[in-house]
Amino acid sequence: MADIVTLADAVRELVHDGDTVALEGFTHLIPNAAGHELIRQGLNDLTLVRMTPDVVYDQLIGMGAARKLVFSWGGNPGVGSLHRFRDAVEHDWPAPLALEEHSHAGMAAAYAAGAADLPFGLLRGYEGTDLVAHTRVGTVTCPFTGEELTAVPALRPDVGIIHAQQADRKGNVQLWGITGVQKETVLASSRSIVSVEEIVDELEPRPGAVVLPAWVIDAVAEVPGGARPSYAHGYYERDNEFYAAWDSISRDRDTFASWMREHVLGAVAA
Amino acid sequence: MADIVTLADAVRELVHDGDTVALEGFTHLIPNAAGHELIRQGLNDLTLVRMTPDVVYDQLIGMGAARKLVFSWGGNPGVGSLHRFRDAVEHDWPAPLALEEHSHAGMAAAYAAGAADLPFGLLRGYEGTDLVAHTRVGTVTCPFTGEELTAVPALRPDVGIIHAQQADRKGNVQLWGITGVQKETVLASSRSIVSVEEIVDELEPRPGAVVLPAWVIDAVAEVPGGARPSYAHGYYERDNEFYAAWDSISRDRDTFASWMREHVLGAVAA
Amino acid sequence: MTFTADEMMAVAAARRLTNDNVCFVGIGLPSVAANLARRTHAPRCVLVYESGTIGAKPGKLPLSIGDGELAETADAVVSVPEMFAYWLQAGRIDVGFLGAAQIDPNGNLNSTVIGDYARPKVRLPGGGGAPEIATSVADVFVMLRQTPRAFVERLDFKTSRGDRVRVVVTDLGILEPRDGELTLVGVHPGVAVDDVRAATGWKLAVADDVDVTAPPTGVELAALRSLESIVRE
Amino acid sequence: MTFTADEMMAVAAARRLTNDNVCFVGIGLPSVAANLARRTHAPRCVLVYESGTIGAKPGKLPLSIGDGELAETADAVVSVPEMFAYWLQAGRIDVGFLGAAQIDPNGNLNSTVIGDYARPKVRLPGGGGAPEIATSVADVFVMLRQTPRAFVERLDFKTSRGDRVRVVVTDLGILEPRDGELTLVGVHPGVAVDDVRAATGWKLAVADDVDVTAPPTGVELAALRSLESIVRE
Repeated sequence: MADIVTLADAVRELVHDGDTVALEGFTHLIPNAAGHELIRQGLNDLTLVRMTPDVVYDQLIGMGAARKLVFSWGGNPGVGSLHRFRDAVEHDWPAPLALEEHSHAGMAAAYAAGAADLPFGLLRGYEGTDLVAHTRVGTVTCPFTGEELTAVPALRPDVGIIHAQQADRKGNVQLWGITGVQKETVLASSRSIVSVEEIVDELEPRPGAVVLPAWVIDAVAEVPGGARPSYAHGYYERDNEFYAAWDSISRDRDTFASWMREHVLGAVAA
Repeated sequence: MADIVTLADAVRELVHDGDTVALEGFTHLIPNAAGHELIRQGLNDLTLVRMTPDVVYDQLIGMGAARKLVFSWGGNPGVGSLHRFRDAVEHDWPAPLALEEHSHAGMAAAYAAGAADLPFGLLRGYEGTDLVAHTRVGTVTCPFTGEELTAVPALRPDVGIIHAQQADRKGNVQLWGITGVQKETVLASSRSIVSVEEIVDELEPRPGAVVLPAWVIDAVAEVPGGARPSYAHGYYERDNEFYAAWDSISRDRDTFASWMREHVLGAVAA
Repeated sequence: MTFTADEMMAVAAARRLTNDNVCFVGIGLPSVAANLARRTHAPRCVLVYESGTIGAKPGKLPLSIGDGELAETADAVVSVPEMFAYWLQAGRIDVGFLGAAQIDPNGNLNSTVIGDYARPKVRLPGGGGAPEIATSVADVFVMLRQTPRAFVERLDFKTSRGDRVRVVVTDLGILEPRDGELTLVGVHPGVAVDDVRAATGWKLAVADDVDVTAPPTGVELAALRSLESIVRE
Repeated sequence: MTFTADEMMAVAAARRLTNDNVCFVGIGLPSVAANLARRTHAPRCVLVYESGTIGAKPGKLPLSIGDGELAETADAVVSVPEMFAYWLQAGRIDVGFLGAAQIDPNGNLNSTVIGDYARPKVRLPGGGGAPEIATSVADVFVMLRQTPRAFVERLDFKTSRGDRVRVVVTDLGILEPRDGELTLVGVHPGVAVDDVRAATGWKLAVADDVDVTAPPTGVELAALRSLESIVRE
């Protein structure tokens, strides 16, 4: 049953050095505030998981929190490269970053397998690509048709972290708009944290909403603006200027470090 | 792209003797009118597929339309047995009925596999039951953990038939309430027919709705009341008295036959 | 206050549920028991119906597992494939209620056929969700009326496995597995151990200390009757 | 009316789409081309974005594949696992646009690394949806600017397969596979075949009859510029 706590307490309680942590969001509802809290609490040696690692993962990687990244597309959407991610992969700065690279289809199937407590996800994929030689995939044979299919190991993060628009006072969570792979992230993870824009008396049913009952969530934290600079459908728009600005902030190690000191390390925990 | 036609034309055009046909619905939105149209058009030798065959399947079976039934629970919910189904299995009346029997979990995985164009669905299931010896299941081994899992052959009906609350004039379909396995039924089938309570100018987004775009549907037919005696959330309630009455109507072959003549064969096509 | 054997059965089963349970419910006796628990000592018990409704809080007793009110009052409604994969298979549901036509001494259940599978004497509805409920929940609670034809040494067909059956609540008493064999541990008021033996098709093991079930309280009976009086017609 | 090479490229790609297409769209040039097609000759072309939006009709050019307006204007929004399983893998999408950092003569693409995988010179964002788009849609349309560094004899990394690549639209011309090898079939106005040869890192095959692309019409250019002028800042 979800406890309603501060984000700082949720992270302190549920995330540990060395954990495999997935902070998911597909452009929308990216749990940026939670990522910053991981950085402020100095967590390290993390295996970070995300289909589309963007700015907040660039920050985690640039601050040396990550040992490994499991991902399928790592870039600054609509802008270009993630410079801290590149620096880690290309120059081991600030630390080497191991990669487990998949396709979107593979990651999505792996999360779904994790949510269903299956050991692998099944798809037609990866075939004829160089990814096969550099990642964890296998094959299974259909017992009916003899067709060989691709198997991806299920994703079972230690901690799944998402941001949603609302929770009620019992900790039931509702998100709507583009809901991506967030349900699967929570259900596939051993522990879960959901930051929300607001806690309301009652969740009003919404078209296209995903509702996660309180009893599959460990902690809910009210963090208004917790997805910024990404957006929260119905609350605020994406800060596209920040994403563009990140390109120059992150290009230089020192500029990056001083930006992080000022805007993340020095900030008050939510 | 969905054509908007009469139900009679849709069935005439898209369903043929010998086809594998799934009319799905989980208590809610059962396509009873479409089932009656299959009977009126004298279709036979059908393989009928449904997780929860109920009264309309009892009618199809009792009228001799089916050669085979693929199913997981065949009863009159809240009432008891399906007497025409029993008579077919126990006494070959009016014709022998081959069975391919699954569990709900297996059927659901098989529909999902069909919708995803995979040759089999993956689950932990059937294990240690006598079902294994009497149905089509196989095993696959996880290439990562060595665990042996159950494979069920994908369901790929020739025709999928569902009932929904609304379509718009382009043939986009929306259903809400308990939506069961209806999306998978349409997506897993080679051809599809959707009967709807009404055709509206614009689909208003609804909480919990499933929307199927027109381009995955072959035919949409406006059939108000097309789910009766089951219910259509927001339109009419389940006719529980009819389900109870079906028990005595269907118990006797002659009573059944005369009821069908009067209420189905003699009825005007929608 | 007088009560029927079926009422005692529903009350005894309801008592097994707690506020911490997430419970997979079928229609019939299990639905009565689970809804009774919610209206008495376990208001926070979460009811999950296989139609896809999670956290349903029906005001009336549903007649089918797909009643509209289950969707209207649920915390979330999911598709049937999602229900079986993400919720049941993933082990998120702790208690599953099952009924059956036959049960054997190991708690294995038959809801498929009486007689031979290919040419049965009685074709029953079939397993539905039972095969995977029986292996996915932590605790299986079985409810069925006790007769020698239902409690059989050897099933005509094994629809679901008995390993996770923790209790069998009947109209006569309560059985629990002891070293894998269902053993009489309780009788309902007014029922003798020999009555239960006579209603069992195998040589019934009986615990040393057979409890007598506490009769339904006034509160329980009132809640049960108000629930049943508003079953939809 | 004058126009840029990028404008010609967007227009030439847009012309390949028809009202009957269901098109998987990424951000950048493909999104420009697909939205341009919808605003000119193919208003009923269905746009699918991998974020889960089916039938999106954005009024502005989205800056990311997950822009809120895509969800607001879509016929349906589905989860990302459903998008890849039920929609892409199931073959419901006929056209997929892909970009890349490198392409080889067989239409294989690299969007993963320049240099060695373990210690790359340039770590690119990676494949994202590309590996399965390339094998699940009927027709892959590639858009990328033509330079000798992009058009290479041998990829540093094969991110996606080229078998279903039907056309490569560049800022200089149009290539199509002939017997499996990308062959120049068209040049944009003002571009010489030798210009394209010089911008290609392999010995470019040239069709016997190289078309000259019709320049953008006034309608096309106006639609394109109005689309781009309302890109969100």
